[in-house]
Amino acid sequence: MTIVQAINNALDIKLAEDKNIVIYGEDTGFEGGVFRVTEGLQKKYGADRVFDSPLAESAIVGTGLGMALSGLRPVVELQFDGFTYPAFDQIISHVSRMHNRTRGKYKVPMVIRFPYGGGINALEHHSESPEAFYAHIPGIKVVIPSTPHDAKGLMISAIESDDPIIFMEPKRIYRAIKQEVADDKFSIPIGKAKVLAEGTDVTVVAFGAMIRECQKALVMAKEAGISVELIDLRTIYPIDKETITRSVEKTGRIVIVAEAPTGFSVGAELIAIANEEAFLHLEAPPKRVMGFDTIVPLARGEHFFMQTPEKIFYEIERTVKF
Amino acid sequence: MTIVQAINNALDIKLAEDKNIVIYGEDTGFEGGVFRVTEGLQKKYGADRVFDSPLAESAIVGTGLGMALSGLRPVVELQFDGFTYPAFDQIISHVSRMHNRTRGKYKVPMVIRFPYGGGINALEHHSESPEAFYAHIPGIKVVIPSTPHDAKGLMISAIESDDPIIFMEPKRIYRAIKQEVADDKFSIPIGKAKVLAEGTDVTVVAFGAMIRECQKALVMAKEAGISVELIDLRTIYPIDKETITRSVEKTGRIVIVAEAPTGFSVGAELIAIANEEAFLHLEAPPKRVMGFDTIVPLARGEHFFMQTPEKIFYEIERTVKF
Amino acid sequence: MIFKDFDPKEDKIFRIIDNEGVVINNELMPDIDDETVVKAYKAMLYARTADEMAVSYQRQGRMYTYPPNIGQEAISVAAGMIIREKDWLVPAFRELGAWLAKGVSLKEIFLYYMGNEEGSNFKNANHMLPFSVPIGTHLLHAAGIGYSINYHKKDEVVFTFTGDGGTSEGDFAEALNFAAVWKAPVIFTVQNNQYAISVPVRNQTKSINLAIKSYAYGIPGIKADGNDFFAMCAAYKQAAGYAKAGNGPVLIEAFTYRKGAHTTSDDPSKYRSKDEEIEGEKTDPLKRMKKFIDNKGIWKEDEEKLLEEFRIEIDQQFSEAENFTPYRLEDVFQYTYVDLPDDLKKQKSEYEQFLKWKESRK
Amino acid sequence: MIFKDFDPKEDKIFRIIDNEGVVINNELMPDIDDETVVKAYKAMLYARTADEMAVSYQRQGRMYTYPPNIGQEAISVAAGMIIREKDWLVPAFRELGAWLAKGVSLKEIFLYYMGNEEGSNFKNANHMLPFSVPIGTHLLHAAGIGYSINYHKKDEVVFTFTGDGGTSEGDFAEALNFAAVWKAPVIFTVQNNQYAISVPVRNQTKSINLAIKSYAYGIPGIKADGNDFFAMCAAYKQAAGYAKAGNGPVLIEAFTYRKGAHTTSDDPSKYRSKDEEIEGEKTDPLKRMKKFIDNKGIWKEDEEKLLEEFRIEIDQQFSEAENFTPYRLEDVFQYTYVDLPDDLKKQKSEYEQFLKWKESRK
Ligand SMILES: Cc1ncc(C[n+]2csc(CCOP(=O)(O)OP(=O)(O)O)c2C)c(N)n1
Ligand SMILES: Cc1ncc(C[n+]2csc(CCOP(=O)(O)OP(=O)(O)O)c2C)c(N)n1
Ligand SMILES: [Mg+2]
Ligand SMILES: [Mg+2]
Repeated sequence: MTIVQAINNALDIKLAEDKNIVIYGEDTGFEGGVFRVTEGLQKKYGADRVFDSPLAESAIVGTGLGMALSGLRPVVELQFDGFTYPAFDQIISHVSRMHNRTRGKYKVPMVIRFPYGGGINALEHHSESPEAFYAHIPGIKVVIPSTPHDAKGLMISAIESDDPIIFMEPKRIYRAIKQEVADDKFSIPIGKAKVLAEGTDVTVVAFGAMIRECQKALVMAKEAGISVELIDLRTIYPIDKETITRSVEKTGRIVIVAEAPTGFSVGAELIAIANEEAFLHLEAPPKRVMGFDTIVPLARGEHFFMQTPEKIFYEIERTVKF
Repeated sequence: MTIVQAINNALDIKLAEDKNIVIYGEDTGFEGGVFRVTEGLQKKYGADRVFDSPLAESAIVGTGLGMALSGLRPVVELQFDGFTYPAFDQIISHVSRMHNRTRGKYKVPMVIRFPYGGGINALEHHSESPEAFYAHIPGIKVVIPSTPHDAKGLMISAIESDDPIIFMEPKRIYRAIKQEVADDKFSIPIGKAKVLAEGTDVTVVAFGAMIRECQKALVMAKEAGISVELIDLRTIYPIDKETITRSVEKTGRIVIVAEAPTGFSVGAELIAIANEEAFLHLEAPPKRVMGFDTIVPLARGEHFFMQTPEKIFYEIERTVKF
Repeated sequence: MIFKDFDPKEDKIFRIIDNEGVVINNELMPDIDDETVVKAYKAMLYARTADEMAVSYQRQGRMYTYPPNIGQEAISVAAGMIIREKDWLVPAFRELGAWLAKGVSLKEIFLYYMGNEEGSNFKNANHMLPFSVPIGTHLLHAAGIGYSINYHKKDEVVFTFTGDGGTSEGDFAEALNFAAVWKAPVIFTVQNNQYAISVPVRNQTKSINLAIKSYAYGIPGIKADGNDFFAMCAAYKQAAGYAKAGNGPVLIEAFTYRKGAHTTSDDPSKYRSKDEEIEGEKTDPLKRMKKFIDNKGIWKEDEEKLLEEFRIEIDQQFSEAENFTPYRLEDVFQYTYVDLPDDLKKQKSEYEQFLKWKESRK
Repeated sequence: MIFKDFDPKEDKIFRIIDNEGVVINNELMPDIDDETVVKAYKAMLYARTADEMAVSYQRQGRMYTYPPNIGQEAISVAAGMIIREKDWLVPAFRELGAWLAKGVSLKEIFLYYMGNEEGSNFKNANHMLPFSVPIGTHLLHAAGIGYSINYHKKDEVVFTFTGDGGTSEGDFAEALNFAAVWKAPVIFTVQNNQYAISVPVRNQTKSINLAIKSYAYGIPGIKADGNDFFAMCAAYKQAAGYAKAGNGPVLIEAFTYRKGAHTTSDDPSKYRSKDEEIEGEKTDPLKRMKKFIDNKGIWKEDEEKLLEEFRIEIDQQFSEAENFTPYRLEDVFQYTYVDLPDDLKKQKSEYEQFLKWKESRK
């Protein structure tokens, strides 16, 4: 399965299981979404469960919240990372707070899913990595898978969560990775990172499409005699401090790889965590291998902005040699 | 002057000087704003220059951008921190990008100002510190004064900037601090922090209303024999790495005090900077003295969430004793 | 249908009684028995008394900023008469009469305005959301709930409210549009009290009235006299019937006047004239209703005595709110998530350590 | 005024020529000389040719995703005839004819769709903003520019565009409202091509048409046949006159049909029928215009030859775009700020170090 198929499969399983799940968004119903993640689901479950909404992101999220408060479990789609911002107010002012505001009277079992990240030669606003914005909002959880297997397991958990989930899908690898994924229902816990490769010299933390780039960099590192521990964050918030701390205690070094601009980012948070939790173990300055603090360039300039295996290796090596 | 008066004075000076400056927002014109920051300006400069807008934040910012592209220099007011989010899309998708998108053909000389922060026993959405969201957006600058003097000088700079500025006003101390402020025009550069107190044991970085709390904590620290260097950040982005680095090199310790939730915050960025720029000088884990990663509690619970001199001192002491 | 007869395009206003309490539109007078009329009047009186006391509590520093409903009581009391237990109420923050009808206690309301989230738990109010502070945003929640109702084929209606200022927010437009497309059973009321804080409605929009905004969404709209309890009742009855029959949403502009300040932090004398306020006084919904009742002679009780009873009861509720369990540290954390992250548990225990340290220094 | 005669409430459509190019409304036929008519037809032909070639370049992998205008040419060519150098154009992304009229070169357009920001500098287009990708958002910029125009008492008008889908966004409502309140000289055109990607307009809104959304803002609205060049010209002429006279904004629904795919990434056969497409073909604006011209016999040139000239010229522009200076590292940084922070300078120089290292490894 690809990531697209794995998410489709997770949605399919949950739709079959729970009549209260509805799915909607722009082009999400009849056509199955511009990336075809929801393809076939309207036909299978009907247009009252899987449907197209009018073109308005604030409304997609805001009405989804209303549904979640009245017995449904909506899984709404926003078409691209750069078009999640009109819904920002609904997410921060209401989705994340209704449980707290009502002192637990209402829960918000809702998933907001969208493709994110660069590398597909897209137009402006189609290549953004807004995870830091969402991770800074108390009351929501932010999940990012990096493989078809994880995409399925995490999506099942996201739908079953009684807390609202932002589910960001690495569009660059939507179809790039094929993997055997179990047909049955299984879930992967939210809030737990995964150690993808054990190593002793340096900890590399990444997520989403950057995992694949890191894995390539690991090959280069191995050739250079560097032993890298690679951690897939899987959940941006709540961040798995334990796994990170354990690894940094072992390696003494941390390199964070992500697509977003560097400043005020998930990278900054990971450095803070490494300091707060494993200060005495740090042997070299933590390093953020992330985008410039510029606007994501259009396709022709994107290669400068994106993290490549070579660049990741370069920074790993510098960190280890420090 | 109070901060309210100082900003009013800065606006007054610039309105008199430059016919292309216009000011508007909800209740900003006739009434002079709910905090009276623009009081008297409509009377003095006319209702085409200082006016009330309909109630729509996306429109306030979006139309402001249109004005900035066509010869005006708008200074728009958003009524409260928690009501800036409907304008988030306009800020991140357009205000911050028009200069880049048109390869310099258009500039965006525009100020978006709003009161922020807690401690005034307000309703929900009236006590937030969203600086990390705005600082993570490439293409804008984020400024926060902590005194009447700074408010005036920074506002003058903000209005004169050809880059769009987010100007956050610490509402808790809007009228709490009175200061002699020069009547004439003067400006304070954006992007430069200010060392408010020199010290050798630990660097405390703060901004806005937290400066006053830190100053009180410094008195306690002095009594305890701790020498604190206090830095007022003044600008959140571009952050003054040099001043911070120089200080941390000297003290080996950094404590960051701010009102926002801890995770993925300006505090995280400052820790990252301390690591990236002064790693070998760090003698204790950097510490964030910031809000919980919870929704800001309503007035009755806010004292738990807010940073007090005592709490700041407590963390300073722990950091120094590490 | 009155929505047809009072086409917003002609800018007519739907009214049943005049300022003297005289029925001027007998034909459309809703069928309400005398007892119910008196009950409604009492509800309006109760709401006004509560508001006046709230303002005074606030002045005494015993409560924080409070937005009174004074002058607008007929609207939400009428809504409260029509709304059923199973119907949904998605409020803004100026519909006291409807909240009370739904089962919210004044104690809760006071507690909320004392700065405690417990005040928006609304223990005895079924199907009601908390107050919504960000203008217009909650209208989308109402539309979503409407979708749920249709989906589950339930016999429920959503009542939701915003102000005249709220019609300028994008979310207002999106909510009406989604509700219309979904044929969601939602009654949108715009309480046009002619001001958004200091900004008069003429600076808010150039549409001839606010009801006509319904045209943009292909739904019925009506401009009704919001200070006329009977007109509001009739409008709500028809709207609820229309929605229940599966026809979708309607928009009701309830034309009224905010007699008091925007909130206790506001001073309307800065932006409106005494003359205007005196003019506004004439349409006071309580006075009109009282005149109607007096004209009909259907109520013999001593109003002063009743008010005294109200005051005692309201004060009792206020006391209960004042004596509510103090806010605890765990109240900050407990409800941020259903499944609380370890991180937050740690932040809490670290804070407890700080409190211990603090205690130890005394 | 045609806006009065064609009240959107009656859902009439303003049309001058029928599908056979026959004038059916002589009275309202705008006064356009034959030469101009031919010029307009050529502009439409040019736009279509450019679109067809763009689609084919994209298929060859020489350009990225591209949104063609095919079927909608009459609208933006008509706008382009009325818009003056000093007027403002605030585009969405499907108004090729108007961009070209404003002075944008195909080279720039191609460059943009090759993924280079230099393509939206529009060196020779005065008073024009870049394409706006986030739907509806730019309408607010148009309203703000309208304010500037009034403020500076300039004789300028703003032309801005969105699609049928765009009318659902909150920013659409806010923009029309602000423009109306400010009496800003803005002509809002909704190109109703009946689809927002795969979503038909009937799922977008329940209003009887899109022009009627003007009611919500108290401004004139008209539904015009967007495939009728003459109707669009007449509508723009009146709208521009109205705006220039200080009356404020108008809303024009240009009813059309998106003959092609949404973009080159889209496959409309997934969501619409062949029959529908054949039906759509009948209203093709170029065919109608050509029939009009043929009926009148005002053009003798060889169309095939003209097309060949167009193709050569377009290909030339495409080549220029393809051979544009390669994207440099400094292009990423240079325009993020007017006053570039040191931090960004450092990020750039660190990247240069990386490039050196990379080079050294070869
Ligand atoms: C999104 C948002 N922006 C601004 C505010 C601040 N504010 C609170 S009430 C108000 C005016 C509301 O006016 P209206 O909708 O007419 O309701 P009314 O207060 O008159 O009942 C404003 C601007 C807010 N609460 N939410
Ligand atoms: C805010 C936003 N949401 C979603 C999209 C993705 N998107 C691009 S075009 C489009 C449909 C637009 O439809 P319409 O407004 O009718 O214009 P058309 O493409 O038909 O010209 C969508 C949903 C976007 N560009 N911006
Ligand atoms: Mg109002
Ligand atoms: Mg369309």
